Amino acid sequence: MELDSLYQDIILDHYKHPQNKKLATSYDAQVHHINPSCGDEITLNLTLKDGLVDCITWDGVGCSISQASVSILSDLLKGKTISQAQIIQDEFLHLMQSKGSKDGSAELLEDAVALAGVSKYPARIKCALLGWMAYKDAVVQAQSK
Amino acid sequence: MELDSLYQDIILDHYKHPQNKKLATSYDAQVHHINPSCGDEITLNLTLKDGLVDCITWDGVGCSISQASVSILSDLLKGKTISQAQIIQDEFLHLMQSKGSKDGSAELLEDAVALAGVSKYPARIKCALLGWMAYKDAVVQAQSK
Amino acid sequence: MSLDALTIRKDFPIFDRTVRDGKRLVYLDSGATSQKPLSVIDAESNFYRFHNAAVHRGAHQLAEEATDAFENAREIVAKFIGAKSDEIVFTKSATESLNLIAYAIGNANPGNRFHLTPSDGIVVTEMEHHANLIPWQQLSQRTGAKLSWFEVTPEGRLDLSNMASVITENTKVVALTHQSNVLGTINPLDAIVKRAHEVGAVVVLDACQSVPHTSLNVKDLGVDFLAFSGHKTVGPTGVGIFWGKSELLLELPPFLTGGSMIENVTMTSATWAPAPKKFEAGVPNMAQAVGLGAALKYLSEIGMGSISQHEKMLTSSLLTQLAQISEVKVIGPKDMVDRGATVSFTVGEIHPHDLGQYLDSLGIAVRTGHHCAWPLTRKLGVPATTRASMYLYNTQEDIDLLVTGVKGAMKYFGSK
Amino acid sequence: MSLDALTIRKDFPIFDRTVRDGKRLVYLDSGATSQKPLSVIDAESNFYRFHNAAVHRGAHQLAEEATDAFENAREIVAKFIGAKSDEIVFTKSATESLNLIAYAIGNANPGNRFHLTPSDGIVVTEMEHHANLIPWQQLSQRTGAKLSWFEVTPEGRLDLSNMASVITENTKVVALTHQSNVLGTINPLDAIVKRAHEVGAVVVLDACQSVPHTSLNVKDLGVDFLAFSGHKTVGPTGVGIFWGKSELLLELPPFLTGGSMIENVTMTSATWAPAPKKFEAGVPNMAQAVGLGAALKYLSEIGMGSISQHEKMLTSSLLTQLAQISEVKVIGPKDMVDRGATVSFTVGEIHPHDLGQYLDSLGIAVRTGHHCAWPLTRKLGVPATTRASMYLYNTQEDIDLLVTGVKGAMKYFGSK
Ligand SMILES: Cc1ncc(COP(=O)(O)O)c(C=O)c1O
Ligand SMILES: Cc1ncc(COP(=O)(O)O)c(C=O)c1O
Repeated sequence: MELDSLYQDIILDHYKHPQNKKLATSYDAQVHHINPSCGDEITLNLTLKDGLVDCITWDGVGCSISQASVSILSDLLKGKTISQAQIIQDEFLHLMQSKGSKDGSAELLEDAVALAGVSKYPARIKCALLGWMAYKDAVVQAQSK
Repeated sequence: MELDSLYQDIILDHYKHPQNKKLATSYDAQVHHINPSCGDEITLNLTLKDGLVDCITWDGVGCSISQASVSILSDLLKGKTISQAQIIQDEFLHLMQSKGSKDGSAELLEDAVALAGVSKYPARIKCALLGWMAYKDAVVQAQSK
Repeated sequence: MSLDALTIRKDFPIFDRTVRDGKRLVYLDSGATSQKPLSVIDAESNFYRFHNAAVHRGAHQLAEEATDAFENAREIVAKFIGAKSDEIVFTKSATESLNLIAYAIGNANPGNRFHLTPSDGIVVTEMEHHANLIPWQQLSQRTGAKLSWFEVTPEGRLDLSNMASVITENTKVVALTHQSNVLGTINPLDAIVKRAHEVGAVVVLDACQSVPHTSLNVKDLGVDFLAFSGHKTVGPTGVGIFWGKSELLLELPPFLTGGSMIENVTMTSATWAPAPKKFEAGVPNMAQAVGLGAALKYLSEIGMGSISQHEKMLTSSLLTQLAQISEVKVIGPKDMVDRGATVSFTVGEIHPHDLGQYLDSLGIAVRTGHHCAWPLTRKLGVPATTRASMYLYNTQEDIDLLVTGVKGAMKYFGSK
Repeated sequence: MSLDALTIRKDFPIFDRTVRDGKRLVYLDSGATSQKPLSVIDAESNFYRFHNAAVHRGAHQLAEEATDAFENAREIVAKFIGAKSDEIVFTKSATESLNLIAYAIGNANPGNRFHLTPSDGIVVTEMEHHANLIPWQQLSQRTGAKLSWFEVTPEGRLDLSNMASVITENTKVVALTHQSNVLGTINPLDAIVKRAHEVGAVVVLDACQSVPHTSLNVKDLGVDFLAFSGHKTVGPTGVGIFWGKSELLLELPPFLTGGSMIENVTMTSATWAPAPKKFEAGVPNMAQAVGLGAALKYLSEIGMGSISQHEKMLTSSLLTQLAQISEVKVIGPKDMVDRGATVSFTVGEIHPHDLGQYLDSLGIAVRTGHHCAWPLTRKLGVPATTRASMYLYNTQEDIDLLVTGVKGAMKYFGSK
């Protein structure tokens, strides 16, 4: 079923068992992002340490894609250097814009390649990107502190 | 030529030799009407006396239809009682709205029947009515003095 | 009186296509926009093919014909809602119509009956579409007039228990929706109109979700202004209607300014033509107005009564079937009293987006999200819902397929 | 490079019909509105037939396709005028676009760079269409900002001799037309843009009469905002374009408010989506936007260079022939320097309305009157003129027939 390319097991797994979904009480930056076309919301707390992503925690409501995507992100980027994280972000963005023509680098994206199918559903790309945009904002804020 | 039904000789005659086209210095009411879609303008001075239309004078710029129509009106209504004038007005309005289906009462309208052809040209009806609307306004103003 | 949706579908070319690899299109998103019958598509095309010219502006034959077609459409619209022709203003959408009213009121100078000050009040409801909420928020901010609102009960009805304290002596405008685009609730107007008029306020009705579905007459409704969109009423996109009572249009200042709406213009000042021209600046959306005329003619020929009745039948079936699925929660009226053919619901823990995507894979088009009525969905504790909205071309089979689809989704997301 | 108008006419279905008892349609009123090629009519129809759904709102296939078609049209428009996609806003008309800018500026609060006070100034010109004059008069009245203007010389050119005293240190907005819809005059922008930017003012260009006729790039023009209408550029009615520089759209407040233009909404407040959505409230004129995309594609394929050149040839011929009739007075530039394919004139004592009617009886469509630029025609001492405006589908024969018609009218009204 075509739909299975969108709803891969990994995604539904993250959706049902979200990682790091509990806002840390201390953080360098807290951002709140909304997807205005559907109402999905994410709050993301970020802590940096010595040029590394030390901790990403979040809370939110939304569809499986938006929630799984931020869950995956919170696992994936933790412990990476900020510039490594940037490279991963760029790769993810490219994947989302690929209209189903790319698989994405499994080396870079790990679990996030499971989101490749989203790129075939234009209306859902924003869902997948919600957490990533929040993270992007948070880094800028945390760094400018 | 179809166009001749619009531009009858009487109309072009009145256009070239307008009647009462010189504003009287005293009047009961003065009105200024504009056709905003083309810029035609008419100023009309009206004097009533003992329930009669005593004097209609006017000045203006505009197409042959608008100018001839007010010229004919100024001749036609002079000396009529206000209520006779009202009947003539109504007949003229009906004629204009007839889409070419009526000839108009020659007894009532006299020279103004020459304007019958206008009713076939919807964009020109307003031209023909400009002076008549001005007169209508002027009567109301003059009577309420 | 009864309507054969299968025959009606033949009038709508879009149903000749399939979606998602050959699936029949089950279109249950008419609340967002309706599909168009061939007669509407042709009316728009034929305007361009045969009569295209700027209305009211030329003395040539095409301009005469275009003007005729345009003004004829105005008469059709007037007749459709029981109004006078020169009370009908063509806008681009209901959104523009509602903004028009709010901005025009904001343009009123002291002395004009519409002039607002900080001691005045504007009343809306908690179930408004953003298009009938934000323009009033903005007007409130511009003028200082206080914005207040009727709340919505957990059942999805307006709470009118505090009518007298919401609509006060200071209220100048009461703006509300005729039928909720989320819940399907049809609001009772009589008491609101009565109270509003008692205190000298005007009533603005957002009729986007009622005009397409029911026979309605502005005189009977008693409201002062009304707005609806062409594209939801089997008409073209890019056209909406603003209606107002003649005597109010006389005093209401214009909104958009420019060509054709003037009486006289100098470099420093301008005066206005009478309505409707006063509110129609520029070369209008002529082909779309003509298309809307064809749309309302199409609906009239089928009969608004038959359409309502058909929709009731479908809604009742959907509500009954959904009630049998324990995971499904209908948001809004669960019975058929004062409700239209719009049904919002949630299904267990399945997010509406995911449900909508699943249904889409079966060829079923619904809408998911807050439906541009975010304060309402938040108030009811459901940031997002799935909405099925029915129209004359929907069949019993469409409803059955939706219900089967919902059950399928429960399996799909539950088993994984 | 040269264009065969006879072949091009075959793309426009309206030329298959005749007017006034079998006469060939000689359409010289494209300045009011242009005719539409079949590809535009079909693009609009096909949107309804195959892809109709509310853009940006649904997760179903039709909504995806509709969004694609709509956003693709935005890209075509952007490319056509050398802009970025998200700088392109779909409106219903140039009139709406210009009102949008004026109202949005009026919505700016203190602190916003667009905020106007009575010590600020707005500059227009004497040759503006009402659509680019009255919105500024109104903004001036609402904010107290002073309205001033460049005058027009008897030759129909802008008098820029007093540039520094018209555009002053206090000027915040300079709004002018690229090409006069009455005179055909093309205004020199460089000096005006330079001076405006020197004093920190933004330049608003009414490009209604230039975009359809010439290749143009917003970056080269250097202006800040631009407006044009779809229906004058072989596109559908009911669609216009508002373009603004990204960094300015960021700060410009919204105009119409409602669905799809928001970021977050509560009962008392709302925040805005980024441009272009911020300026596109409600379900947009989707089919018309798609039609406009098809229109610009059609023009691009023919080549704007060829179109300009063809129009120059016709205009030059018309001016030459009219110069030979002593009773004819051309209003505006009599030579080919900086002028477009719009020629206004008077013929002896014959009133333009009568002339237009006579020409119409021959199948020739021109426009007569003040052309929605009443202050201009008054200034030039001609309350009304007859205007012929040419486009890609006009032929040398059209011009010759017009000239013959003018001579015929002189006989008709002279002899009578
Ligand atoms: C120069 C100019 N500006 C503005 C407009 C207004 O355009 P629209 O009526 O399409 O809104 C026109 C045409 O009518 C025009 O020629
Ligand atoms: C109740 C209601 N009001 C207003 C609107 C706005 O209509 P449009 O988007 O056509 O302007 C809609 C639909 O989107 C609606 O459902």
